[in-house]
Parts: sequence; C-alpha cells; structure tokens
Amino acid sequence: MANIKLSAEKLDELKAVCKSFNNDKGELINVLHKAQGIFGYLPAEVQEVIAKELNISVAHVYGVVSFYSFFTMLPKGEHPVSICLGTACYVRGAEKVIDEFKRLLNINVGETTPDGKFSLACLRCVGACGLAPVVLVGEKVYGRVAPEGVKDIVAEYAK
Amino acid sequence: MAKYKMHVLVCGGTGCHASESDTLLENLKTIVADKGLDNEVQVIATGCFGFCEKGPIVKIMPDNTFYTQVSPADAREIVEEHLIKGRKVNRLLYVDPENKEHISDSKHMGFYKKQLRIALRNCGFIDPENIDEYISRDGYEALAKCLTEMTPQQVIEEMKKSGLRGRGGGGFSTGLKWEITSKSVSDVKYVVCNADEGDPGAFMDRSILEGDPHSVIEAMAICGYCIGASYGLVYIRAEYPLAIDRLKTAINQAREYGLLGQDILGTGFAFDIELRYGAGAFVCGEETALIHSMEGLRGEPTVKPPFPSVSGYYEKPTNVNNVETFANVPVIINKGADWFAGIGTEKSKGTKVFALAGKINNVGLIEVPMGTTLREVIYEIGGGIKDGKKFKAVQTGGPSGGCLTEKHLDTPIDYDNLLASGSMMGSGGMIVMDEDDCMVSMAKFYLDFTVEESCGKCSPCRIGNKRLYEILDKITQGKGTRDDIDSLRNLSYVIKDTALCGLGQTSPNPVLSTIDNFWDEYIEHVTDKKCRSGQCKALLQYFIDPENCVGCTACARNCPVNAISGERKGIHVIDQATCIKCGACLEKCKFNAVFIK
Amino acid sequence: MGQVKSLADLRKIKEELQGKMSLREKSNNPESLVQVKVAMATCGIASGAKQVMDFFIEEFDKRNIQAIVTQTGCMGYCFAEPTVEITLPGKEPVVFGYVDTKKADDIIEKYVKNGELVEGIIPVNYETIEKK
Amino acid sequence: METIKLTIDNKVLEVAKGTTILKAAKKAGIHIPTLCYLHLHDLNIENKPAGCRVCVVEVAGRRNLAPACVTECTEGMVVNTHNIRVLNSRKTVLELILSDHPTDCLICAKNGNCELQTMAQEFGIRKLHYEGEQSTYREDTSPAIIRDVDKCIMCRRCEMMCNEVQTVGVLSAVNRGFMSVVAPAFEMNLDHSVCTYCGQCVAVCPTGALTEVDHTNSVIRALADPTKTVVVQTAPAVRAALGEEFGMEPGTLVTGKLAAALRRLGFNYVFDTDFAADLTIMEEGTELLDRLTRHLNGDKDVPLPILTSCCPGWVNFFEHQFPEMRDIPSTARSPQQMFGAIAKTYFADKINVKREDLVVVSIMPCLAKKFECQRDEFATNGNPDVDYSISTRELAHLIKQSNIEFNALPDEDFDNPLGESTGAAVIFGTTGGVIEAAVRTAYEVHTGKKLEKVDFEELRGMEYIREATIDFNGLPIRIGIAHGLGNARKLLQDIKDGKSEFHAIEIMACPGGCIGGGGQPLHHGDSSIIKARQKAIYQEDANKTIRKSHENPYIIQLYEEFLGKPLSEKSHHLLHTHYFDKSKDIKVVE
Repeated sequence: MANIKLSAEKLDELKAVCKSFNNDKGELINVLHKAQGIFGYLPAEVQEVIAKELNISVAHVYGVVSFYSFFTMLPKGEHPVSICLGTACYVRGAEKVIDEFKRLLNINVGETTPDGKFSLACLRCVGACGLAPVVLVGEKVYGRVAPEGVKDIVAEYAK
Repeated sequence: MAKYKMHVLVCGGTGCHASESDTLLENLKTIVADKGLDNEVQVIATGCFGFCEKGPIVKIMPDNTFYTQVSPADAREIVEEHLIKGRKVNRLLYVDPENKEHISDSKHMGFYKKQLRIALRNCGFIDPENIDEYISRDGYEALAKCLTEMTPQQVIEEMKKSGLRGRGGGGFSTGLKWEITSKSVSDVKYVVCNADEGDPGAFMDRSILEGDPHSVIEAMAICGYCIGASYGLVYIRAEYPLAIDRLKTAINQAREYGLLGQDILGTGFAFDIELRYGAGAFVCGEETALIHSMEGLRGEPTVKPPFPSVSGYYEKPTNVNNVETFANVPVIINKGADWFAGIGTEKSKGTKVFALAGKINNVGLIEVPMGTTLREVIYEIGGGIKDGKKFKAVQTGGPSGGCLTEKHLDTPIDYDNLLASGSMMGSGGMIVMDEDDCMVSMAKFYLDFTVEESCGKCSPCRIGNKRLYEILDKITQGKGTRDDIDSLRNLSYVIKDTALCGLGQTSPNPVLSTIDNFWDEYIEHVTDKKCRSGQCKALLQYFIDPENCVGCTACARNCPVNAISGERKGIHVIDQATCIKCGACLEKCKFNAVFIK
Repeated sequence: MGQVKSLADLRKIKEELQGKMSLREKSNNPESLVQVKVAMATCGIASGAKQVMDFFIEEFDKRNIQAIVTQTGCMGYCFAEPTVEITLPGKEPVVFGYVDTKKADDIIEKYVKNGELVEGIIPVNYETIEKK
Repeated sequence: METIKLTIDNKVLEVAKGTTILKAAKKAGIHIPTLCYLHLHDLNIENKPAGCRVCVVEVAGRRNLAPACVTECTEGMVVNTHNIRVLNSRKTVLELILSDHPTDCLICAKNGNCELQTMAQEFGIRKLHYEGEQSTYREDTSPAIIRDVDKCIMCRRCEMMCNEVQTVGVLSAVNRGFMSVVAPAFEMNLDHSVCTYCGQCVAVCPTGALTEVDHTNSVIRALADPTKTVVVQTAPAVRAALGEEFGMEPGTLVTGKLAAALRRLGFNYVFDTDFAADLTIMEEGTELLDRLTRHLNGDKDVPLPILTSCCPGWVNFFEHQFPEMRDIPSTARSPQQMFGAIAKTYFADKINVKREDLVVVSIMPCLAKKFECQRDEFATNGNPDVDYSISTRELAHLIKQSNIEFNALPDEDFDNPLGESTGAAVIFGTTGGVIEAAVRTAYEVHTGKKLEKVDFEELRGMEYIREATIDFNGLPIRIGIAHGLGNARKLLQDIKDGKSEFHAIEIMACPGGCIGGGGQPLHHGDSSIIKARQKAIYQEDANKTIRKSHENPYIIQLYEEFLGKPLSEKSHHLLHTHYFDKSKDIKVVE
C-alpha cells in the first residue's frame, strides 16, 4: 500500500470540502479552487485525496489541474508577484517590467526565489487597464509601473 | 428612514478598487459620520463608471459633480468643502483637454457625450449590493411582465424582433437561440451565463457583474421562463473575486425577495442560479468547452453540432448567452423590441460595450450605439491618441480579431462591417495602437496568447499556431524571408479551415489582418531588416556618433559582449556582428554619443 | 423586507423606493427640472440657510414638484443671506435674497409654479455660480 | 428507416439518417484518410475526438472544412473529398503533425507498422514546410510498456481505451496546448500508477508512442548460452494470430508452423501453455466445486461467485481497484505461471537440469504477462518460474531476424510431456473459453456423468456481458462472462452491492479475450480480425480428439507422478497464489 502524506487536520478539512460539494465529480473545479485556497497549491497528495473522495481517477484530476492555468502544483513565494500581460498592459510596456523583475529577482516566470520570498507569474488581464501596466504583489495592485519602479516594489517586500 | 439630501457615489469597480477606492470609500464614510452628516449624506459604492483612465471616480448627487482621480486623502476636502460648504473641489474636476476648462457634469465630457448606456445603464449609478436600488430602477419589472402578461413564445418573439445578437462574439440572434432551446424536448434544461471573459484587455462583462448583477439574474430567469428551464448556472472567471462576491450577494438577495426560487411572483415559475468557476482557460469562453469545464472536465471543445441548445450541460438542452447579452434583455422587455430595434444599424441593433485601452487618452469602458464610427470612439470618446502620437491601428475582437486602420476610421461599427474589414466584434476589446507599435510584434503577441491558450486537442491549433508564432518570432528577430510571409498566409488559411473550434478557426486573424493592412511593414522586416517602430530589438542597430564621442570608455567597459572597441580619448566603434542590442552603452554614455537606428 | 409575491407587490416596493432614488434619477438631467441652489457658506448657515434648504426639499416633495435642491458656496451677497438661486427649465437663473421659510413658500407658489416674480430679487450681472 | 440523399465526389448516394460523411464515403468506395478516428465495430468501441483534422472534406456552403469522421450527412449535402483546398489542408495538417514528431522512423519500434508513417508515405510527404520546436517528454519504461510520448499525436485512442473501455483511469490528456500529451497522473511512470498492463493502449496506438518492452534480445542471449536449457511455452491465442504477421489471412491457424518455428529458433523443448491451461481447469474447476459444495451445504462464509484468475491484467485490476474483494477470485495461478512452476520442478527433475539452468520463455498475446512473470511471489530464491515473456509481435520479429521462412515451414507437433493439450485448453484464448472449459470438467466431476455435447454455444460470442445457466443434473449453475475491464467493473460492482446471482464468472481484461490482447499483431482498427481469430480458436477446439481437460493423459500422469490430486498441498504450493491490496491508502503523517 502506497501512502499519501497529509496531516490529519488538513486531510479532514479537504474531505469536508469534497463533502460540501456532495462528492460530486462535476464539482471538481470548485473543489480544486477550495483546496488550493487551503494549501496554497495542489500537491500530488491533495489530488490523490480529491480523486478518491470524488471517485474519479487521479489522472483525471491531474488532467484538469494541468489544463487550467489558475491551478498550480508548485508552492508560491511568500510574496507572489504577478504581472498583467493583457493587451492593454502589453501595449504599455509590461514586457519590460517583467524583464526587470526577472533580472532583479534572478528567476524566470513561474519560479520562486530560493529563499521562498518571491515568485513570479504572468496574468491575463486583471481588468485594471486604466492603470496599465499593472503588477500585483499578493493582493496589492501597483498601477502604471515603469521598469524603473520595479526595484522600489521589490525593496518594499525584501525586508 | 433617513431622507438623504446628498448621495456620494464612489466607483467600486476593479480598476478604481486597484487605486484604493475602497479606502477612499471608508474615509468618506468616516468623515461624513464624524461631521454628523450621516443622516443627510449617503455614501455608496457603485459599479464601474467606465472612465477608468481617470479613476477612482466620485460622483456627487444632486449637484451632478464628477470628480476624477480621487485619492483617499482627498476625502476630507470633499466632505468639508463640497458636502458642508457647497464648494466644489476644483482640482479634482475633470479638465477638458482642449480648452483646459474644468467640467463637473459628466454629460459634458467628451468621454460620455457620445455614449448610450443600455447594458451599463445601472453601472456607476446604483449600489450593486442593494437589490432595492435595482428594483427602483424598474428592476425585475421585466421578469414580472414576462411571467404575468406574456407567454414564453411571446417573449421569444419580442427578443427576435428586437434584433439582439450575442454580444460574446458570435453575433447569433439571441431570440432565435432561445427559440431553438425552447423547442428541444427534455425534462431538464439549463440557462448558462458565460462570464468567462478571457480576451486580454476586455473587462465589460466583469464591469456589468460588478455594477449591475441583478440585471443578469433577471435576464437569466426570463430566459429560463422562455426555454423551460428552472436552473441557471453562471460560469465565471475565478480571477474576478469582486464580481463573484457581488453576484453571490445579488443571488442571495433575489432569493430573499422570492425573485429566485420556487413560485416566483406567485406564478408557479421556479428558477434558481448557481455559480461555477473558471480556472484560467481562455478556450472555456467557447460554449462546448465551457460546458465541459462546468462538468468538471478539461475545457476542451467538441464538434458542433450537436449545439448546446440541443445537447449541452450533462447532455441536456442548454442556452448559453454572455453577460452583456443578458444585461440587455430586461430593458428590451421593459421598453419594447421596437425601441431597441430603433437603435443601431440595419442588422446590428442596440449598443455595444467596448473596453477601450492601449495608446489612448481615455482608457475605459464605453457603450455606444451600433453604427458609431471608429473615429468617434477613438477621437471623441477616447480623447485621441496618447502623447499626441499618430494613430496606427485599432485591434478589435481580441486574439480572434484583426486590425482596423486609418481607412476604416469612418466605418460604422457593427457585426457585419467589422467582419468585412477583416476583424470581428468579439467580446468588445478595443486596443488602440500608435506609431510606436510594431504590427508584426502585435501579431506575435496575439499568437503567443493563442499558443498559450490552445487546448491542444486539434492538431492545426496545437501545432499550427505554434508554427505561426515561431515564424513571426523569426521575422521579429530579423531572420525572416519573403517565403516566410507566404508560409504565414498558407498556414493561416489552413488553420482557419481545419481547426476544431472558434478559438482555432479565428486565431490566425491577427496574422492575416496585419499582413493585409501592413504589408509594407512585413516586407521591411524581412527584406530591409528594419522595424519602423523600433519595437523589434533585434532589428535595431546601435551606433556611436563620432561627433559626440569623447573616448571615455564607459560604453566599452559596460558592454557585456565586448562589442565596442576604441582607445581612451579616441572614438569608439560598435561591432554590429557582436552587439546583442542590450542597450547598456546607451544607458552609460553621458555624452549622448550612442544612438539607435 | 419580505418576499415579493406578485407583480403588485413589486410595484409597491418600487414606488416606496423611488423616493429614495429620485435624487439620483433627477439630477442626471437637471436642465429639465427646477433647480434650487441654496448658498450654504458660513454666512448663509448663520442666517438660517439650512432650514430654508430643508423646507424646499420637503415642500417640493409634498407639493409634487420635480426639483433639485443643492447647496452651493457663498454667492457673494452676504448682505442678503440667506440667498437662493432658482433656475426654471429653459430660463435664466434668478437669485432671491433674505429667504426665510415664509418667503420660500411664496417663491414656490408664485415663481416656481406660475412664473410670477416675487419681491426680493437681487439684480444680478453674474453668469452662473459655477463660473464665478 | 429515414434516409438522406447526398452527393460525395459527384456520386449520388442514399444513407441512413445519422450516418457520418466518413461512413457514407466508405459505402461509396471512397477512402477518406483518418488518424485519430478508430472504430472497432465488432466490439462496439469508437474513438472520434475529431482532433487530428486529417479527414477534413469540403461541404458546399460551409465556411470551413468539415471533419468527415463526426459530421453527419444532411439532405442534399454536396461533399468534395479531394479538391485542392482539401488536399492542401490535409497535407498541411499532416506536415504539422510530422513537424512535432521525431523522425527516427528507421529505429522506431513501429517502423513499417505505423499509421502515421503509412500516411506520410501515401500523401507523398517529401519536405516539412513548417519546422520548429518539438514537444518532448521523459521516456517511461515500465515492466511491460514503454511510453515514448514524444511520438504521441494526441489521437486520444489510448486514453479512450484506458478510461472508457477498461475504466482503469491511468491515462488522461494532461497539460494544455503545445505541451498537451496523454500521460498518467503527474506524468509519473506507469509502474507508479494503477496500470494493469492490459496493453490495450499499445494495441490502438497509431505510432510508436506506446510499445511493449522488447525482451527478444534476452531470449536470443538465453538461446545462445550453452549452459542453459531453454523451454518455450506458447499461449492459445498466439496460434490464431501469428500468421497475420506473415501475410496470412486473419483467422489462419498456424499451430504446426509455430511449433516448427520455435524448434528452429533453438528452443530445447517446445511446449504448450495449453497443457497448463488443462492443469488450471483441474485446480480452478475443483476449487469451484469445492466452494460450491460448501456453499450448498450451508457454509455462508464461502464466497461466491468464484472468479477466474488466469488473466494477469484482471488480477492487477482488482488488486488496485477492488482489493477488499480479493478473496473472491480463484487462487489458481494463471496457465503461464502454472507452466513455469511445473517446468522448473517436475520437468526439471525429469530431465535432470538444475532450476537455475532452466530458462522458461513464454509466447503470449499479452503484455501483462511480462509483469506477471516478474512478480516476486512467482520466483524461488530470486529465480523466476517464467524468465521471459514475449508477445506474439516480438516472436514474429524473432522469426524474421532468424532467417526462418515461416510460410514454408512444415507443421510439427509440440514436445511432451508439457506439450499435450485438449480442446478445452485451446479455447482459453477467447472470451468465454475458460469458463466453458471449466464447465466441461466440473460437470463431469460433479455429476459423474459424461457430457453429451461439449459445445456450450450459450457461453460463446462477443457480447460484453453474457450470462447463462447450465444444468448440472438438476442443479442450475449461473455463469457470468465479461471481457473488457469496464464490463468486469460492472459485474464486480454488482457483487459488491449483493446483486450478483452468479456461481462463477469468467473475466478477461481485453475485449475479445486473449485473441484481442495487447501483444497481438496490430489490428489497426479492423475488429473483424479479432472475430476471425475467435473462429479459428473454436475450430482448433473442434479439431481436437480430446476436448476435456481432465482427460489429458499427461495431466493425469502429472497428478499421479507428482501433484497427487487437485488442491493438494503440493498444488497449493506450486499452482496457487494469493493477492495483494495495492490500493493507495491515505495515511496521516504527524
């Protein structure tokens, strides 16, 4: 028997989430949203549990997780940095902002810094086009970010 | 009940929210209470005003004063000066860019003058979290009218007569769609609202859901009545937390009032709505993919027919309409199909909401009658091109659309004209580009998006779009040939002809449209190895002007690839073959000797 | 609020609510309505402008007159406070001085309803308050 | 029946409503190329994701091209299957697929047997106009199957087989866009998954993305080792299919040529798994009767129905997915393993060869057999009872490499004592065969009467779930049969829910049974081949003089000389096994 490692508390929480959706496999995406809310990401063990609870194959769960860009199997940094790559932001220079973050944090998009402080991701249009280009750090929105402003944003969280 | 003498409306849309409008709202409320005005002044958060460029927006009624770019710190002045002393805070008023005058009534602003707000009628006017405000604006009147005075078929006829077409992009007649679903025989049917707005740079659906969620709920119930469904689902992007919250609140309020649930308005009609979340897949805007996603599957589209109207959610007849389409429905029922059909052009009735963005002065959400010209939208509403640059193109229809250029400026915007011009209506993204934008790069940007968002099911889209992207990339790297342009064309036509779903079939549009409209630019890229906008870095060349070079060696020392040679105090030269165009020399030169050509 | 059980219920609720919203509805198109601006600077408030403003709001409501009552800063006629500027649809604004509730009643009955002039008009040569 | 008139390539034809363009065209003798589409008509399996877009045709009045595989004909439709627009699109789409496919055809396991390669050849592809990055993935080698998904073209056939037909659920499309591919969860290796190694994914893969682990070199090495005595056993379904690899008509029996070929390959003893199949009937049949008698005598703890256990894919399936029911299947080992156990004890002693010096090779229609022979419980001191299991396809390669002209071989017999078999053993190769063989023996043992008629037609056929009642002299025995693991799941669920009324159930993992196994010559979507193999199997049975396992003289001799009687202690030790709980358990870690 292969074991899946999860703490009792988290396991119960996860099972309760599945139950709240009647263990209905049609609710898989809703369940995954909640699970990612609890764990911050969707490690393999979590997907195994969900598969078991909803009575579907793990491959199915992973097929769904790997399809949707909102779901991730990698833990995010303490301060997840997301740069909007909607057209409005692109036209107003978001690419240069990304490059600057990559340079300063020395990581690529989709990666987390070795100290676990920052992770870098791209988003598709957060709808704040009036503020383009837009950067999110966690929930906080930074509008009209110029490449020169990037170091200030990083400094704000680097402490 | 307090009888307020003044209403302070604070924009609570995502754009303004991002600029701390929530703190501003709190500040206003606190200060109003401190001053003992809370019985006279009501401070409320509304949906988006549309004028996102100038957010956060605060509107004061009844003075009809429109404040722009208000920061939380401005709250005190607004309360003390305007609310107490009746003096408008001039520095927060909108300044007319032409005559530099302060304008306080939004009606007189260029941005609003040409607009006609039907779908957005309540956005920026009511508190979206208060069903009473919606009801007082004829809310649920249309539902009541349908349930008590009209048969489902009559409502369908009215919808058909109105000429309303799907606002999600396809432009299919809404009434006809309802009719087909109503005629599909099944014990269970579904109404689905497609709120998976994924076009990069489009946010009209989100604004409606945030600003006027009840209009969508009401319309879904009307649709349910017409087609014989008692269950509705809203498929909404998880990236829209605010819209989700507002929608949930609204659904709960409607349930409390008995406007959702069993026996609505005593007519025996039952209808309820649940939410399903998207998870970041553009293709889920395609209705079959959306339905699969709602079933907990990968969002892969399937071949139509069967259409969802016949076999949709769990193989039951399902009517899918998008948010903006639904938002129009209650107004049509209330004011009549004839009124609606009186607006717009021959085949495109009513208005269309656009998200205006890019190199334009007034970024924001606008709603104009069909038939408005691009010139009116860009120059009158949009306030022209940013920084006085030259207009180059406007991209409509997002990654499925194409570019419209100078020659299309006076074309009235409607479904058919846009299609004829090589673009499409799409969901309403409108991105304005100026002379600094490279059209090859623009096409590449959209293909990058499509490659990222392709579901991978069919080979033309999965591999073909990747190849399109690679060829475009090659061209922007200065390695393209004339043959590449032909390849782009052939491949584009094949993908359009063979891809499985709407996403794939339209994905080459940005390529074809830019080739058609900006042929010269493509040729320049491949034959002259030049990018006139300067956006393609690889096509730039850095030079040192011998006139200005003093031989300080700063450039040579900072060049990461040692491409610069020259003696101290002598003139330096850049070896073009070695140069990687990083721009370090330009940055380091204090004597303006480095220039780009 | 309880359940809405019928169309009649819905209409009733709507009517009740409309009073609340009319302030916003009306002010979207002030040109077609009677506009009343009460000067509410320090001098105005000191001489009872607030009571006058409340009076206007309540009476318009009672007498079913579609009007917008707003406050404004000092009009510069401190000698004649409280001052009130009235704009009838399609007409030039008229400023009344020394307005108390009795005078206000007069203004409503005579000027607003019938267009008859009332004593106490301040001859003005300004354009509008806004442009001052 | 409602019909529709349409025109395809200027031919007017009338088809039933609901007919696709592809099927209508086929009827009119027009071949439209397909790649992802798969229709195993006789097994009622259809895969039509409409993903490859190779089958596009032009339909007059339609904006874009229509995929023929899923587009239904409509009244008055005018279809053109090969004008320049269609040909250009089709060719470009194929070029695109090839542009994301390795071009190592010459050293690919599927060389010469690849549907993509065949199509490229038919289309006359000489140049790829659109080259670029290729999607690449980690290669995964399990005990039985190799996944080289760089070669995956996303036809989704394997995914459909694994999920819809077999309900094993190991494979799913994963990722999105250019990187999408079919893989197990977390793109981990198959041996970390609940894969049963049934090989049905391999059986339908049009390219070299899914292939068997090739053990032919190990066999060649063993044959070349002078210190080894190499024994070969060959499963019943092999003789009904091997001929296809040498251009013979499907359904041609090649038993004699097979024995001849094996002898020429250098095997010291050419035996038959059929012998072990007869042995299986002795053990399993006796177990059935034992359980039945105890049950009838009121022992309610005896689990019924008894389930067959000779299919290793099926064993893997219930160990992973229904571990709580692992006391229901018969404990009898599969014929392959019974053969190995007897060969390395009884026979090794007989010829006076040490166990370590005896190599047992099996020729199987199956890929799960590769895994089965590697199970720890089937080895003694690390020496497996069966050393190598190779598939029918691998044997064909082996014969071809060894310069043996198969078609010209004479018919030869198997060697004794482990080469003699009855008709009952032969039918192990098809669905319904094991249970029919068991009934033949159990009936006579139970009733003490001789069977008038050994053909139990009611147990034969291709229907997925079949049931029949056999009269055991007044005692009605309810028999269930399922092939395809999805159907097995249905029966298992019934048992779990207490709804099953069967005394015995035969289960085969592969649709059709072993004749449709994952190691058989590829059918390329033509399911009539599987039917022809079934016919051949029953024909072989009918040709046999002895048709009941308990009448096999060498089996009788084996019991007399070595085992004693069925279910004896020695039998238990050598011929029976136990099952494991391989389900994943959620363990809490503090």
